Amino acid sequence: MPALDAGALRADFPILAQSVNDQRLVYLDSAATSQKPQAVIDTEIAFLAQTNSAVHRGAHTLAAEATVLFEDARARVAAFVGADEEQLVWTSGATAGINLIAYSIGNATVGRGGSDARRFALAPGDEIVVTEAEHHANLIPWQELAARTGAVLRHIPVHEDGTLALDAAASLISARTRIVAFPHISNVLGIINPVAELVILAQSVGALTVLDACQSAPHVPLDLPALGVDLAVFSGHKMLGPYAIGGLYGRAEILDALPPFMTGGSMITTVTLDSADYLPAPQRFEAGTQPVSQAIALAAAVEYLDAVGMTAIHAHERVLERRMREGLRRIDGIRLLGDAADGVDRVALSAFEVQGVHAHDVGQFLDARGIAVRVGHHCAQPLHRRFGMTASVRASASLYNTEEDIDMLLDGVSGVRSFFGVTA
Amino acid sequence: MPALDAGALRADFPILAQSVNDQRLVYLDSAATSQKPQAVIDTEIAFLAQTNSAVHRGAHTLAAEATVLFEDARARVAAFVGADEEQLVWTSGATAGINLIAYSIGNATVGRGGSDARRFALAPGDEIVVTEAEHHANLIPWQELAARTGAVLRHIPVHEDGTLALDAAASLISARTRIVAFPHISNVLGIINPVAELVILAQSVGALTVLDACQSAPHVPLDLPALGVDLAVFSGHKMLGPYAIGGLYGRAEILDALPPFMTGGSMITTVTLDSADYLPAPQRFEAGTQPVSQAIALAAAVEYLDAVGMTAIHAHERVLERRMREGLRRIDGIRLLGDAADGVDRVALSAFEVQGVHAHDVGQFLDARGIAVRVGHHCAQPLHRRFGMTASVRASASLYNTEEDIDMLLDGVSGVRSFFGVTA
Amino acid sequence: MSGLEGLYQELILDHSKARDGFGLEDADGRSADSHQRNPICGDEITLRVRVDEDGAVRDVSWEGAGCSISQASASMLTGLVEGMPRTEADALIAGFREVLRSRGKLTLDEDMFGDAAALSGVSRYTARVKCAMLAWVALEDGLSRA
Amino acid sequence: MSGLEGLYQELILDHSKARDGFGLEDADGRSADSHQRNPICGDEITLRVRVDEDGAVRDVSWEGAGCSISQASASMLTGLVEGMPRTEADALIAGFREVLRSRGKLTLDEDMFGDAAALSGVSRYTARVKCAMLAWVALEDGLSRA
Ligand SMILES: Cc1ncc(COP(=O)(O)O)c(C=O)c1O
Ligand SMILES: Cc1ncc(COP(=O)(O)O)c(C=O)c1O
Repeated sequence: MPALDAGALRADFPILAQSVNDQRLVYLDSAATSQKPQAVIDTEIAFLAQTNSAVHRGAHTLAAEATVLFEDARARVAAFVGADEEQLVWTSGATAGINLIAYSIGNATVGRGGSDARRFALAPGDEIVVTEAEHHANLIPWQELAARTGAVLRHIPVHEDGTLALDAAASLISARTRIVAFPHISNVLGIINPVAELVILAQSVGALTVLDACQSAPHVPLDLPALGVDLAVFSGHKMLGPYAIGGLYGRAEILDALPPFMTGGSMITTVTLDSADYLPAPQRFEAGTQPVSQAIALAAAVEYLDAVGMTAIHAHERVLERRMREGLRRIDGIRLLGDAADGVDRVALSAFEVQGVHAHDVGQFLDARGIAVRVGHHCAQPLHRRFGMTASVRASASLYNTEEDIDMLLDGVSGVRSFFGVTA
Repeated sequence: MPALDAGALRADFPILAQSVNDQRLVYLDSAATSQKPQAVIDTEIAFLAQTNSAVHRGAHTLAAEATVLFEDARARVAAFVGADEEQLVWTSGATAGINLIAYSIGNATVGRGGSDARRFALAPGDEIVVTEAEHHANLIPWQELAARTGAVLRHIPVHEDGTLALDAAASLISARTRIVAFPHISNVLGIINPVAELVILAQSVGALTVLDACQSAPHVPLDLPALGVDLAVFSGHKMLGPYAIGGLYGRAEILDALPPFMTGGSMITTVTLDSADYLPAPQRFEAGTQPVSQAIALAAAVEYLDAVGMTAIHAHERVLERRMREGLRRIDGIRLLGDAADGVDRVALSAFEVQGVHAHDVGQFLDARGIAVRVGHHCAQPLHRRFGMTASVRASASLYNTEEDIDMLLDGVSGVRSFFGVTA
Repeated sequence: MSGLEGLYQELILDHSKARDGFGLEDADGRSADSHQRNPICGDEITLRVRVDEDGAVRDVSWEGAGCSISQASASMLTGLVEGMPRTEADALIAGFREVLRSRGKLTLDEDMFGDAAALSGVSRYTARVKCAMLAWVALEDGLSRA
Repeated sequence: MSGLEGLYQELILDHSKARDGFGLEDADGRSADSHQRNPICGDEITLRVRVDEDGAVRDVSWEGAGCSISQASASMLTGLVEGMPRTEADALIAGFREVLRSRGKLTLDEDMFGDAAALSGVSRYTARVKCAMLAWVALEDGLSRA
């Protein structure tokens, strides 16, 4: 038995009391965006109704209080991923975080930044390595960076069972490799990738490592410094927090050397009409008014996650994962994407197709029963192509899902083919 | 008498009921960030507690409802600035909007985008014209773009009275000028700049116009297509809306031709491991999960502004403006920045110095009386330098400020010099 | 589950399997192709149409994969516009779009839309409107180029 | 307004006008300069310090503009560290920083900090801590390079 009582936690999430199509809402789309506990909503409202004011810019009482709350939130969220506050840059989300890194490296390549930025400059023929399992957010920014700099993009293949081809990675990552970017957990496969192995490969050739921690932050205990990556990104809205906020973690030495990305107010020391001097990290990367109320609410979200306990959450989701996967395997005509052996550690997320029925139709059928899943390519077209599909159905659970939710999903999926008149 | 009863409106803003240092809060820092009416807060909560779900990505009921609310919000906010929904790109704020434009032009310069993006490419020696009155957000991104492309940055000077030197602009803007970027209203001077004249000058040489509408959107009726600018930006948090959301307006022809800035999910049609095809605007510029609840709440904010009426708001703020300025002129040892003649149209914002007392000390003194003003360079160092200062005190009012608020400010400022022992 | 059965009427499920017009006809000088894609699910359609000398729409044929709504919609469209004057087809497409975007407020007239009138229910499912529109957008685009 | 008078004690207002140490002394081989800036208000200070052969801090002098807190703090610091062993000055700066960052929880000991103890109140004004620290950061930086 897991130490977590998901049935009790549900009461903290107002939306889960909704009924959808006259059915109890079974929300299995947390990999797209998570639901928010009342504590997170209340924290943001309290800020807006009592303290709201511009941070880092005013001497008046509200401004000073807001600044303290905002910086405390940074320390809190940094601690959640095992980091120090100076190692956490606020972004508007994971996509913005990866773009920040890619543009900053692009800027270093055209000579921006100080002398310590030179080490990031790319030369034509330099290689950037990603995986075949990327979310578009960790793929297209690197394609664009490659196109701007003449670097070459390469990719680590995915085995039929969804695990990364580490042997191929070992030969792909070479002296020409400058950047290795990969997901901690793919949003389609749900498998926890071997970060340590990839970091060792990258470090052995002096390449920069970039971890997409979007799908791990809400589900597994995270210690980014211990993982040894140089940079990592995550999104608030996937981890019980608000939209429009995310974090970029970086080793201090890396953040301090990277040139700015967006420029504007609050990231400078001296500005003349012709040029500007920049503050150190993290402020250097935080141009303009920051997502203040969202940062403070995200701190409340990680507070909530920590109170439940990330170890308990992972254990609970493992139970759900096994129930979901074993159940799906038993249903006729189901093909799971990346159905790795049971020993492989994963989160409670399964993408699958129902043979003979389009994913959209499956989703619609489940929706009529109050079950919310996601259908489509989940921003991972290359991965779907690798499995010979254009779209799949994805069910993804979180701490607030119960075994009953999984059973309702399985029951629903069992009825799909007969409704659409597909015979086995 | 203005048609607007600010005393009554105050009740809609929960924070204004706060007391600060045992005094009633007199919030005169709206140019930094505005306060939010309960209706805006409630709209965002209702979405999070009832509909929250990923937009543009799911077929389930909540996702569909969320998508409708999100796209309706786009149409609503676009209408507020006189535009169509396809002309409005969501950004995380004005700073992000200007960076988007500058990076997109930088991308066009290195050959990214379609053949119609070529027209934006900059060549060494091409000129970008800004004003001496820029907020750093509308200055540094252009400095960086110039540094990356070899373009040259020039600036339109500001007269001692705060008005732009239009005669100088006419000779500065030449056949070499490719971009003219300027504020509708400077956040230090409060003067409404002559947009029409600058647009004519820019159009006569075929230059792109970029308007920083941050300080006009909450205070004056805005019709961006009628103003004739090519692109414009504004920030939600300055116009009664949430943090982390803003708008980029663009003429359709311009938006469709500009290359993407950030890349990732939801802005593509087909993605392979090596390259991606992009959606048309506005989606092309909206990579990753969008600020969904914030967009919906921003629509509620412009709904609120429109219900009060932008014409009534401007009329009310004109009354406050005159009272503030005339009152400040009467106090010994006050020097106003950009004290233009009374005929010049402006918003209720004054920046000033109290001779012999540092701005920080003035702000602290006022704060003890519950009066929140901003002190510092207000992200406009070059403008302060032009007036021979490093910092000033800025009082900025909004629709919820009363004449009594202004009188309390004036009373407070009158007492500063004697408290700090400065003799006239 | 009346909602679901309202959306997936027998007629729709039947058309989604029958797929009238499936398989591209040979191209000639009077035919035009249109390729359309639904960026959300990656579904695509290639539709070919000829316009006669007298301005009549002829020989709509198509290929592609997609959900039952998109397949049924393409199938229903095929027979409906055969022989119709091009201007009338354009008006039909505009009318179809208006109803589908009405969020359940309008319904498709059976006399005018034939089997396709069964797609009325889709308009209440905003996320599925793109599926139903895919073939119609392809026809509109094809006609503009034929 | 007891809060305000707690912050702006007579001693602070006096020092902000007297400005002990204002005006840079001539530089020599044993002196080092530090230039510091408060990015929020643009205030700056240039501080010069010499370290004797025996390791004693000598002749702190400074120039710059700023609010009364920053000017008073620089003025108070000047006399306080004159002749102090460098290591002791470093410890003093660390102690000052700790109190100022304590958000009103700690106070500066008068025996140790002399007139500068009047700056204790600043620690409750988080936005002003940088003002009070400016000269001390400059001294710390100068000592590390002298
Ligand atoms: C005139 C002007 N432009 C740009 C900005 C930047 O806006 P934001 O910080 O919301 O990105 C501001 C506000 O700080 C402003 O007043
Ligand atoms: C693995 C992964 N990476 C990146 C992203 C992008 O995150 P966001 O859309 O919040 O920027 C997502 C979510 O959509 C994801 O699942």
